[in-house]
Amino acid sequence: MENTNEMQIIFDSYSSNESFARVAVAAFMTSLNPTVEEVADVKTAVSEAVTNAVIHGYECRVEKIFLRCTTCEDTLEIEVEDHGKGIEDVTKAMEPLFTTRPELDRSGMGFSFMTAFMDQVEVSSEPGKGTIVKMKKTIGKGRKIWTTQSL
Amino acid sequence: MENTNEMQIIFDSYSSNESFARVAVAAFMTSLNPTVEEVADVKTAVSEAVTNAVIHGYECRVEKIFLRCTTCEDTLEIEVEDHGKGIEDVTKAMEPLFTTRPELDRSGMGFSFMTAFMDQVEVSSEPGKGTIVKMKKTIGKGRKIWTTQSL
Amino acid sequence: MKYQVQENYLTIFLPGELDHHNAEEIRKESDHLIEHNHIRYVIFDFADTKFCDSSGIGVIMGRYRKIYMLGGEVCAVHTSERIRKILTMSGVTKIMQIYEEEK
Amino acid sequence: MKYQVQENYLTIFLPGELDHHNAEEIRKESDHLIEHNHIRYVIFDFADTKFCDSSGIGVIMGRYRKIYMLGGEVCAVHTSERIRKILTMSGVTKIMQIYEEEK
Ligand SMILES: Nc1ncnc2c1ncn2[C@@H]1O[C@H](COP(=O)(O)OP(=O)(O)O)[C@@H](O)[C@H]1O
Ligand SMILES: Nc1ncnc2c1ncn2[C@@H]1O[C@H](COP(=O)(O)OP(=O)(O)O)[C@@H](O)[C@H]1O
Repeated sequence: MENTNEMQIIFDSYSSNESFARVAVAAFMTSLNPTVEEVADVKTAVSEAVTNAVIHGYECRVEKIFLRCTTCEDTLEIEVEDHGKGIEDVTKAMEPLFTTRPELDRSGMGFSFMTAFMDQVEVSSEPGKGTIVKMKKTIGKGRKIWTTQSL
Repeated sequence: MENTNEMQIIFDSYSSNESFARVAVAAFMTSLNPTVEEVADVKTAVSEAVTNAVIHGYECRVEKIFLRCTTCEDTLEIEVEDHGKGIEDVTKAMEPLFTTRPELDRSGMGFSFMTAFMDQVEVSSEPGKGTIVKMKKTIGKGRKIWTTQSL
Repeated sequence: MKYQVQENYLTIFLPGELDHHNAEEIRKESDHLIEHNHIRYVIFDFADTKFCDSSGIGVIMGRYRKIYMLGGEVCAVHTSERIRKILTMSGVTKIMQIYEEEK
Repeated sequence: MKYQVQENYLTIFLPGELDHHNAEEIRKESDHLIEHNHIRYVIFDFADTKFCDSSGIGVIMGRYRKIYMLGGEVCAVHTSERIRKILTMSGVTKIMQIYEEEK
């Protein structure tokens, strides 16, 4: 069996591509045999990161979003990158309910959802340069514990 | 509304990524409002081209496959590229039932299916360099004729 | 999108995928309906909704703020387990009642 | 993959996606079953199959060649309209009977 599997997608920052991005990642991770719940978690996290690139990174201009995915053993790694506005204060940005665009009805819960649904989230950003969100999740953890206990 | 929308995917030539590739293209084309039949046609064509890159281009070694998609107005353009073995005689390769790998139970119908399910298929290949398959399909043709007739 | 206005109640039948792309449309259309129909109560119907992210939470919070100023209320119906998880995590359950059917 | 052997009949319950990836597995497993069970008739059951490309056609043609040499036959059941279209386009309907249920 293969150990690592990689893909990267470069796509236009149209809001209609948000669903494309999360479906693509969901399709890519099927070889890890995820549960329905795990797929839903990953789709939500991808949707948050890509939506942020569209709204905050590029402020709805059409530019390129870079999505990289790797599976290695039972771990899925996802990177979402934009070359947009960047974030001044990442710690503040990651606080629940913090948003710079309340007038667009943003809830400020994007980073909180990423953190809740993935095992690990790392954000690197430089104002004027862009943002990279790295996320990791181990797939099938629940199943393994169950197997061990049932022995 | 946006006029053109572009994406490109680079992925490992594992056979498990064949389904990833066709689901990704299907998700990308949803903004064209395709019928179930049109989505099935495109998925089949993408599957053929990607499978050929895996089996014939890279002879099952793990290398990179390049998939580019553009939608412009109601037309979907797809390019599948590998940097593998290449094809000596493209005209012969495109004949129905022609295959160089009968021992792998290849049917020789891959190019025939691409041609049947897409409006246009163009193959450029150089032995030792690789192969590019370009395919086009206008989405919603049936619907438009129907609308016109019903007026 | 599908909406229903009955007296001062607005029901928003949310789409299958409640993300930023669809949220924009719901925002505009529902605010128009709220303003022109003396709406006081907004019901979010999740019956068809399979996917919801924080943009969906934004839609609810935005409508809540509007309706609250008018002295009204918002609520959610037909929520799946997944949707309830998302609503609870985001804290909107503190400002919005979730009605579950009896089985 | 699921298979059923009854006397000299082998039924192959094809997967949801009959592409090259799954075809490889079916090829190996079914040939093993054919050789060890004196199989003369192979039934391809498409009940669950939503997707099929030319790799699926290759699986059918390969089993046909094997079974034909042994004096047997292959056939297909539970085919959707889409699957029948693909089988017809590829020409395998010339060597294989498709059984449709009466409605
Ligand atoms: N890709 C990005 N580029 C620039 N700024 C970002 C990006 N992602 C997030 N931000 C900033 O972080 C804030 C918080 O993000 P998030 O938690 O997703 O909430 P929301 O998207 O609802 O505002 C945003 O309001 C924005 O200011
Ligand atoms: N990407 C490719 N690289 C090298 N050779 C190819 C490629 N695609 C097709 N071919 C050649 O063209 C032939 C016909 O292809 P096709 O019609 O898809 O049938 P099949 O895949 O069943 O052999 C193949 O057998 C192979 O020799």
